[in-house]
Amino acid sequence: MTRTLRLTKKLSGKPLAIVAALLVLCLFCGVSMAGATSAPAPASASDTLDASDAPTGKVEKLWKSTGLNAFVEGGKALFSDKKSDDHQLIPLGIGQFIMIIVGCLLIWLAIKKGFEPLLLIPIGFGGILANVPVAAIAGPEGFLGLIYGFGIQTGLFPLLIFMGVGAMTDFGPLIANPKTALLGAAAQFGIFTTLIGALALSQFIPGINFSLQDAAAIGIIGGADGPTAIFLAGKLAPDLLGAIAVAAYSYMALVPIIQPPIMKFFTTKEERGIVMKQMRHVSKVEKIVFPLMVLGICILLLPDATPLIGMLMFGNLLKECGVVERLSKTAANELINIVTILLGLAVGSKLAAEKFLQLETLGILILGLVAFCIGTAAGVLLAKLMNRLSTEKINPLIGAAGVSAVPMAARVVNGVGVEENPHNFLLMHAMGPNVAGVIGSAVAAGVLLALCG
Amino acid sequence: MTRTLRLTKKLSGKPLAIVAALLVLCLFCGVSMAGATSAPAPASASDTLDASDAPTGKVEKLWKSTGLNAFVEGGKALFSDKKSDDHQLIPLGIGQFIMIIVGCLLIWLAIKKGFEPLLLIPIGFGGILANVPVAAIAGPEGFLGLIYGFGIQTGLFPLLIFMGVGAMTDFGPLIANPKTALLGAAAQFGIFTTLIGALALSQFIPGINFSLQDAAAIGIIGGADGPTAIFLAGKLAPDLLGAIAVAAYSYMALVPIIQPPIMKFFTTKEERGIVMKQMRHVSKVEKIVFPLMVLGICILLLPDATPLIGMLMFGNLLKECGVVERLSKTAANELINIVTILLGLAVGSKLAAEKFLQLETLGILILGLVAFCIGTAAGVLLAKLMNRLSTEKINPLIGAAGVSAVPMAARVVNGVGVEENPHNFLLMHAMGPNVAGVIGSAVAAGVLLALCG
Amino acid sequence: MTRTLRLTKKLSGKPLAIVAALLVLCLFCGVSMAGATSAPAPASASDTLDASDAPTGKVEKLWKSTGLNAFVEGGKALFSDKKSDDHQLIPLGIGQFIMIIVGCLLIWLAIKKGFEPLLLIPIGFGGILANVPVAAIAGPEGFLGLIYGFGIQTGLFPLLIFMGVGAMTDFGPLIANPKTALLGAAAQFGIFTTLIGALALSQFIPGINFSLQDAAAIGIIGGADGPTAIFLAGKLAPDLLGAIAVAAYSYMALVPIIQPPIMKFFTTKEERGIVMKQMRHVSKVEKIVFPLMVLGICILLLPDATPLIGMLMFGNLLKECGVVERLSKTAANELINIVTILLGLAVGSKLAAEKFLQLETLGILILGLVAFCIGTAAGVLLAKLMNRLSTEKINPLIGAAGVSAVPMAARVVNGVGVEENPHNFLLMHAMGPNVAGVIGSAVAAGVLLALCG
Amino acid sequence: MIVEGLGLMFAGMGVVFAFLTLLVGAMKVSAKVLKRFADAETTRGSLETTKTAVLHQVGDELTEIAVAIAAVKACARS
Amino acid sequence: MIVEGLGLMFAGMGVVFAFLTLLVGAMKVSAKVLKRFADAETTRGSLETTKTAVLHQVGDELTEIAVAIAAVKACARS
Amino acid sequence: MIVEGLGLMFAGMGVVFAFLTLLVGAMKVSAKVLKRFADAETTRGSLETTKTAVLHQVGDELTEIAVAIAAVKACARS
Ligand code: NA
Ligand code: NA
Ligand code: NA
Repeated sequence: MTRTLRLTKKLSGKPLAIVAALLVLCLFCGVSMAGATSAPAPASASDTLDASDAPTGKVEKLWKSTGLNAFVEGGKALFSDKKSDDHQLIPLGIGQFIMIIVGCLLIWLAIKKGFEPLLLIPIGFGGILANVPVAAIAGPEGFLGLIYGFGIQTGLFPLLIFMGVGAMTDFGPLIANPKTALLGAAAQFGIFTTLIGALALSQFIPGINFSLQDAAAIGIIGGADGPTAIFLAGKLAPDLLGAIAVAAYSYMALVPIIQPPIMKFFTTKEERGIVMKQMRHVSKVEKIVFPLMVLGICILLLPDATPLIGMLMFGNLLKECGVVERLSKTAANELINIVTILLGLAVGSKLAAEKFLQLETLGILILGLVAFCIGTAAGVLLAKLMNRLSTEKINPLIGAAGVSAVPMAARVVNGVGVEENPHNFLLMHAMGPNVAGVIGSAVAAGVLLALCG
Repeated sequence: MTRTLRLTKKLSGKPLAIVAALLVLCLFCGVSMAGATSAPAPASASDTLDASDAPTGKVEKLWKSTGLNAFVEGGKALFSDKKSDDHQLIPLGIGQFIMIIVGCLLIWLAIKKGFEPLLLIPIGFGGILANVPVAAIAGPEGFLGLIYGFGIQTGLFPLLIFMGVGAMTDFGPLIANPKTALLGAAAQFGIFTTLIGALALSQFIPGINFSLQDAAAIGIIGGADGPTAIFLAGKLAPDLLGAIAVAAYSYMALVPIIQPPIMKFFTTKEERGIVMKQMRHVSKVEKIVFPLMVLGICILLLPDATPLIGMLMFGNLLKECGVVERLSKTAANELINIVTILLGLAVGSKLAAEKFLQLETLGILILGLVAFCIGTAAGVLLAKLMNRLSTEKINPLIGAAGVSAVPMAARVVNGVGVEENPHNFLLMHAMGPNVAGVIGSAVAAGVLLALCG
Repeated sequence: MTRTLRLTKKLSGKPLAIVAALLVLCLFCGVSMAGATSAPAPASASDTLDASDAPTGKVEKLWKSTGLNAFVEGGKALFSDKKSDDHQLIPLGIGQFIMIIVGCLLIWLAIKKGFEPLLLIPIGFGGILANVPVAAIAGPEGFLGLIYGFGIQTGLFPLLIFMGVGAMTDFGPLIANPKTALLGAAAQFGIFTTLIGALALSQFIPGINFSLQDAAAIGIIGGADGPTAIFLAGKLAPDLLGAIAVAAYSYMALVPIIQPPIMKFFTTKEERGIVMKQMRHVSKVEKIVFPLMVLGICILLLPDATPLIGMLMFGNLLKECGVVERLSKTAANELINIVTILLGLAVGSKLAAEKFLQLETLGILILGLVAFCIGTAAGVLLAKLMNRLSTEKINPLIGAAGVSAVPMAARVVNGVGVEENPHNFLLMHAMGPNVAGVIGSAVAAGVLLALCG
Repeated sequence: MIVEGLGLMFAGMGVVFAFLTLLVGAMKVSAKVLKRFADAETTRGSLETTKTAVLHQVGDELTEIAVAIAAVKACARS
Repeated sequence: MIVEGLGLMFAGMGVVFAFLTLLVGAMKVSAKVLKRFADAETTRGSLETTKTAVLHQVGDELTEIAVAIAAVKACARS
Repeated sequence: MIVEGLGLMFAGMGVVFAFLTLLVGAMKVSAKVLKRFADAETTRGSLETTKTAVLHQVGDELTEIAVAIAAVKACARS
């Protein structure tokens, strides 16, 4: 008591100090009170305040409910009991602290570096919330856990996002130049090589144990399509969902850095300079028939892909039919925004330390990068092959846009093309393989669901 | 192998052909691979790839997962086993194929003919998705099934739509001319005659077996109010929901074709030419009190109708009170749009072949048409009766607007009126019975819920 | 029959009378029909129409399903069986009638007096719906009950509202003048005195029995923050939720009446006239770092408050980061509007008579008022104390804004300040304690959750 | 079951007519009761009319702009 | 398990290529079938072009306003 | 139970003050640390001010239209 008074005098004139003193006083009184009441504590309160028997009851309970304590306990565990550490790389407290830093890093990348902020800010923030000690926000009773169960476990959120993407996508460039669809197919090669890579890692590196389902979910990162990756990972490998989503969106954001060197390595200067002829006009009725056609092929060939392809095409039909503008605008704006916020937070809930801080996450990150590179190369190489066999040349750079990552990949293609020839605008030509890549990765997801699901 | 090579050579210069060859090669290799690996298949994969024992394992599994196979199997069934056909008009594969065509037809009607596109496009698309073989999208685990369970089984979606309708409806014309409310009551006669018609069909035609609940749900088509029909059918006859919703919205779209002949048949040239005096101004406070008044009567007389009437009046109160514009705008725009998309898809999930391709559906379509006709006639006839007994004449055409179908029916009345006398604008006068019809059919739904539910 | 005919004749010329006659006729025929059919009633219908054995079957069933009957039965009960009345102040029928009046009163206050209409209109309407007899709309199967279970029991709706509030709040004035945060802390004193008051009432007044959880939930009314109050009450005292929410929003609306006398009582004329120097400019990066900083402190000190504080800060980060405008706009507009509608209705469902018409509600209302007054006084007094100890004077009026009630309390401060000195605009200075009060009450809610939850 | 349906029809139409007849009565009563509110509103309403008039004036101003441009053009030509 | 992965790869790439090759074919067929619709649309399209032209004219009118103001100013100065 | 409530009050107010006091400290520290960012921003901010100025100019132009119309009217009258 004396000490707090002296403190007050000494720092007089600074309100902050007074308040600090008040604070200490409050806590001190709280302790005394709790101690005083501990003896005649009524029965009805005993279950809610079970620690109030000890003199320092309430304060102790409060301290135990702080995050500081949780982190410190976690830190202590690091040095003391090594034997319970077998199935866990690092103790929980420290792990959660690291994951909070990771969440902040994602947010920083999103804001400062422009890494897919629409997704990475919610995912990063969700990751921080999921790693708050004590609160268990990402647990099955926590609100992030509830949103996850409602929206991602059921597959609903990725499907609604896909509907919105459909309502924003113009398939005109693809319809105008159908054969570019094949480039969107070739770029899915990255998915399957990564799948094999994951199985190989699993076989040769002791700490990594991916099942076939896990490998399939990891491979889909190479599809460069966020909702598809989240949908498939939610079905095949929920535990890896956080790492897969983060990898997918991070690499999608890194497309301008990852792709150009590969594109340049596989093409000659002449090839990069090829000028493509202007596209034909696509009629409204073709655009309306297109989504139904894709859906029809999907039903015939691969019903397991219909949820994804179907919702994409439903969104696109709403947009192109021209008679339900209020629905297509809502699907492409308010609805997709709401779902994006909730989806991002829910995905972030899978960044809980005990799931994320594993050697396997490192494997996923490396494999995802490889998938992107192979997909890019495959697209470019098929474009070169097609040029060999056809008289009507296409610029092989547009093959790189087949990895999806709409519209970033197409923009990168345009940028590399303009670098070579300032008057060669490839953007619209690259949109063809780009949107075909979205269909292609959804089809690949369907195959993986059908064969591994 | 040789064959694919020859094919490649022959079609050289056409990239499509090369790709086709690659494709065959891929599939062939896939078969070989799967065959090669079948013997040493690890245990962990055996459950996911159970068909991999046979040499053609993966390809066979893939083929079995295609929709083509499902349709073909269904087709085969048509000619082979007739005896399992007892409880099903046509085999599933063919039925699903037919229903996909029906879905496309609905979409075509919506886009090309303008049949209530806001609902029929989602319903049609949902119908296609629900009939995709293998995927079971409309099953209890499928996403359409989940949306159905969440939004329609609980009655939530129709109620939210009704709230939005309330927030878009102006009851002013009804308040200005109260007695037109009776026309909205008379037009509900169609509901109950149809109910009896359904029971009669059930009794006299062998293939049709409607319970009292089914008959009540079918009757509500005559209410010409989509959300009310979906709400009641979801409670009383979920299996018939698809057919009832499609019938309700189709006939609402057909109002301009169905109603005019009936209106003309029951009225003389003089009656159609009656000019109604201009409406009085309705004060803001009357408009605010109105929804509470309707709710009050509903509580006193028919609590079972309060969910429907209550939400309609809640939306209207939000609109009229003038102090919560942001809520009323959201209810009338974003919220109703989002719910319309989801409701449409979920209703479409009830267009699954095994439920829809029944003789009963045909009965529902015919009865729905009869209900519309009788409702129209009843409205017109009550208007004529009221003219007999009152000195202040009303144009009997506006009785036809009592079937709801807001605002289509009122527009049709206006059209027929203008045809007779180019200076006689009945639109606002017809809005009175029109919005009263919405209340009337919700009340009728409440009675049916109370007595048959 | 004769009587109705005579009636018809007498009132001929008035269509209303004819319709009334028709109506009586209809009902009479309905009775006769039901009587006639009662003997050969088919088995399949007997379960749905169990009352149809008696001659007056259908009409009796209909009468029993009216609200009029329910109210009357409730009224009868008032005078007859007093002994079943032990655990209930007034019989259900009358209670529901009273609660419907209360609901109308809330709507009237919202529309006419401008009492937080965005919340009180949905709450009032939900209250009316919850008290509709027979329909059980607020029951676990009713649609209000479902919305409640989905959104409030889980805490989801208040958290989403908090996110929207974060996306609308500018913490700039607080960052520019950090020490005003302490005023937002002081004002939470009302919460804890009210908590003690509730416990005292519980001990000394026989009809009132608040548990510690109940008392904590009541105390939070003093936080003057709607979503926080609903969140905490939903966790600690769901039965009191209705009364607590109504009290919180009512007193928030009454801030301009409650606060000024207290503010004037505790300050001198000179103090009220203190002019504060203009605020410094707050950089964008400070505003971005702020939400993460608050979240960090929350994690360290009080993880139990992270759902609330976390979502508030998530919304704010979306707003301030500047790269996800479409998400922040959706969070602050469409999403918060949709959730407000549903939250209001669901909160209203807790205005069911059997829960609300208790002596305890009166206690809650009185305690809430006391909480507001004490919070206001505490804020003003701490401001005066800070002036004693610091050379840089602050206007003690801004302490009153610490109770939250954003932005009403800050506006009231500005009004009282301008009254004293017409050139002294305190609005921006009062926003600092005002937004700090939001954080403060969320922290207090976290403490109560941690120690009583 | 058909006869039962007839019973439902009479009961149903009875309630529907009862409901809407009550509503007609309620609307007539409320119209009379609320008349003075309406009168009070009219006074305010006239203010709003003034506002609308102002808006119309703004619309007119756009026309005026067109007129002005035409005039200036005419000037320029002359 | 890796060999199994190779099987998945061939099957998967096969289906992806099959799907998109079919789509290419379907698009080519539909382009031919729907050509007359497209022609019909073009006629309507020209109408829309007219509309756009009208819009441009409106844009021009705004320019005209600026011109008018400049002229008036010039007048006022002179 | 009331005494228990007092305990809750002291603990609660303690945490609330601790929280917001820590926040005050953190805000002060961050204000100092982030000052150079703020300075960098100011430079960019001046650019934005220019933009706003341009916007104001647009607003002025609307006023100018009104002026122009008045002038034309005056012309017409004279
Ligand atoms: Na892709
Ligand atoms: Na109707
Ligand atoms: Na507060």
